[in-house]
Amino acid sequence: MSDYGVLLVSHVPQIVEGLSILLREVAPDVAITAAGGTDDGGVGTSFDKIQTAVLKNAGESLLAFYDLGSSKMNLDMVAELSDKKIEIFDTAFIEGAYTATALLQAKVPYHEILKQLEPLKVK
Amino acid sequence: MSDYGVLLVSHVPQIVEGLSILLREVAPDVAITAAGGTDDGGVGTSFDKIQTAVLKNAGESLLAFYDLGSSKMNLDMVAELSDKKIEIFDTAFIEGAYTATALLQAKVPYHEILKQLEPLKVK
Amino acid sequence: MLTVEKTIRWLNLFGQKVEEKKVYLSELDQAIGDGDHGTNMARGTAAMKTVLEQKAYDTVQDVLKTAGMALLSKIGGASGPLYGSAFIGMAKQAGEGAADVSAILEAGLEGIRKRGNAEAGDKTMVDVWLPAVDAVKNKELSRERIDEWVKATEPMKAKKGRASYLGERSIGHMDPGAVSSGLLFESMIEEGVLDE
Amino acid sequence: MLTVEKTIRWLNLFGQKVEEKKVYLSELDQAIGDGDHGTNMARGTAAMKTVLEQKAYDTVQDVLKTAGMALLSKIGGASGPLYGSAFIGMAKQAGEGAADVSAILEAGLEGIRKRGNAEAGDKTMVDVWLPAVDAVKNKELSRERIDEWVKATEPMKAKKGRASYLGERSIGHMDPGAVSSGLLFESMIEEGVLDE
Ligand SMILES: Nc1ncnc2c1ncn2[C@@H]1O[C@H](COP(=O)(O)OP(=O)(O)O)[C@@H](O)[C@H]1O
Ligand SMILES: Nc1ncnc2c1ncn2[C@@H]1O[C@H](COP(=O)(O)OP(=O)(O)O)[C@@H](O)[C@H]1O
Ligand SMILES: [Mg+2]
Ligand SMILES: [Mg+2]
Ligand SMILES: [Mg+2]
Ligand SMILES: [Mg+2]
Repeated sequence: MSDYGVLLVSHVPQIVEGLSILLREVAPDVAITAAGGTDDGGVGTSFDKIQTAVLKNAGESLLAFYDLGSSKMNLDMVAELSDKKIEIFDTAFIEGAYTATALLQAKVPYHEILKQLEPLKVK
Repeated sequence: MSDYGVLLVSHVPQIVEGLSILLREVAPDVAITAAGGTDDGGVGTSFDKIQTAVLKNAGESLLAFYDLGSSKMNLDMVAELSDKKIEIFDTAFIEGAYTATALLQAKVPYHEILKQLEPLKVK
Repeated sequence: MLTVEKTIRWLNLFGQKVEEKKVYLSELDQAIGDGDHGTNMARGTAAMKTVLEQKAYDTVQDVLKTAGMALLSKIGGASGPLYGSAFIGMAKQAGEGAADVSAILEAGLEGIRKRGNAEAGDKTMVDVWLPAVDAVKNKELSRERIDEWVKATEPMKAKKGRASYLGERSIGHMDPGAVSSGLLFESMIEEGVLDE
Repeated sequence: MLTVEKTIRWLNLFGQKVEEKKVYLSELDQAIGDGDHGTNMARGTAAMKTVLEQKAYDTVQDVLKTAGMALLSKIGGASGPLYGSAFIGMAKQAGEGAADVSAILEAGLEGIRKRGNAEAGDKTMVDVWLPAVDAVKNKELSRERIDEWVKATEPMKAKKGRASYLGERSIGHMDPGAVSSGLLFESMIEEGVLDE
């Protein structure tokens, strides 16, 4: 298991469920955890769900991806309070997460992954 | 009902289900249809599902968004064979679809929507 | 100055106003967002009320921090981390002394700005917090002025949050977060938090 | 030259080879993609076999078109629209006359390139189709040469498809679509499609 993990945060549970399926297919060895929707499964983001997803992730250093700006604010707060190093990427959500995860699976070094994520920045 | 509709194509059924939920919340009046996964619900894209999503969409002119390159190729083929005008956007999937749908709901003119989608191009 | 009791009364009145205006707040959000600001805020303030009733609090800091964590956890929208950061910031400042309400509110504003990076004029809750904090400092906060700041978000073009996706089309609607923040400051006045 | 029968035999042999190499094709795809190229192709060619058995065909064009639609509909991956476009392109050209196999294959290659925009050296099926079409034109297609082109994709860096996400890490693995395309051309030789 690599010491990097991937954290996915979305407003809707189904989006991150589906994205996790897509990513696991290309990266069976990468630690991927996700938080989608509010505590009661509605549209929004949940600080608690994100915190749980951080704890459950086997990675010590997390690459985090989110859909809309408000999930980023929740992610930020979790990141500030967490012991893990959490890097939040302002990239296209699905495309950025896919790229990072595929590269982690291929054991590409972190600084090289950062470079490949750069052009996917849209936020 | 506007004559524009939004078409979503993804490799995983859950991704477009979830994205549709996100979009309907901000754009209850926009026609949104989606195709996710292969015919048997696996990871991939289905020409037939896309064709059905095009037909079911109440819009005459469709703004289409996709996750990975291979869904674009299927979309392309459907677009060539369809009577509807289908514009495929190489934008960040979720962010592009969200932007376009929110602007359609707000009755922003098409050329203005194109302008706002431009910086979201990542493919 | 803030005392434990006054703070709790303030926050409960805020929650009550949010509950009363729930539908209105969501309608405002429907126009330029996703239509959930009222339900978000009502869910958050209801959770806040519950935790504030659950035990006795010794310090204002403790009350504000508990309220902030409840709002953060339960609101579920952008306003969750924003109100959460405001209250957590206020709690930290209250730890330095609960007498200086103006400094406490200033710390709340700082929390919001740090979290959301919004500037004055971006059509967000900051457009109420910013002048309100200033007015408290100068002892001139009033209901009328709060209403003015809230209404002043109507002609603004949104630069932050979901409304910013609409560009020009966000003009002509009041910002829901500005309205809910207005309720927070109104409640302060009504509960005498600002009285010496 | 292509006849209805020869075309069907060719395609069925291709399907048989794909089925035999299913696991291998998916393993290749696991290294630089998502590991489904074998199951994708097998699903597509099985569907193709079924439709080709369902009725009698009058023209080569009709056979190729039916095969193309089956592959397009059933493969489910990038190779679906690519093989689909190849066969639909070949069908169109066969409508102009089924004698000129070289022109038909050229139209297939055009279909793939139009659909996927891949160039020579991008580490895709194009890296087999391109030299193969050329060799057919010069009557020098052979099993050995096909193997060479397929193997030549190993040191290439992928520029298209899922493998392109891996950049440098795509080097050192054969392209699965090149391998499956190799099977298509091998089947042509074995079924005598290229004999006068
Ligand atoms: N970056 C930001 N800075 C300050 N306030 C913001 C920011 N983004 C959004 N807001 C405020 O949040 C309000 C919307 O809250 P809410 O509807 O609960 O969240 P969401 O937009 O996630 O549905 C807006 O009206 C605005 O006042
Ligand atoms: N743009 C393209 N042009 C030509 N061939 C491509 C292109 N993209 C992918 N391919 C081919 O498709 C093959 C992968 O097919 P497959 O695994 O069935 O689809 P997917 O990548 O969607 O899972 C690659 O090995 C490559 O040969
Ligand atoms: Mg909202
Ligand atoms: Mg919301
Ligand atoms: Mg594949
Ligand atoms: Mg696939």
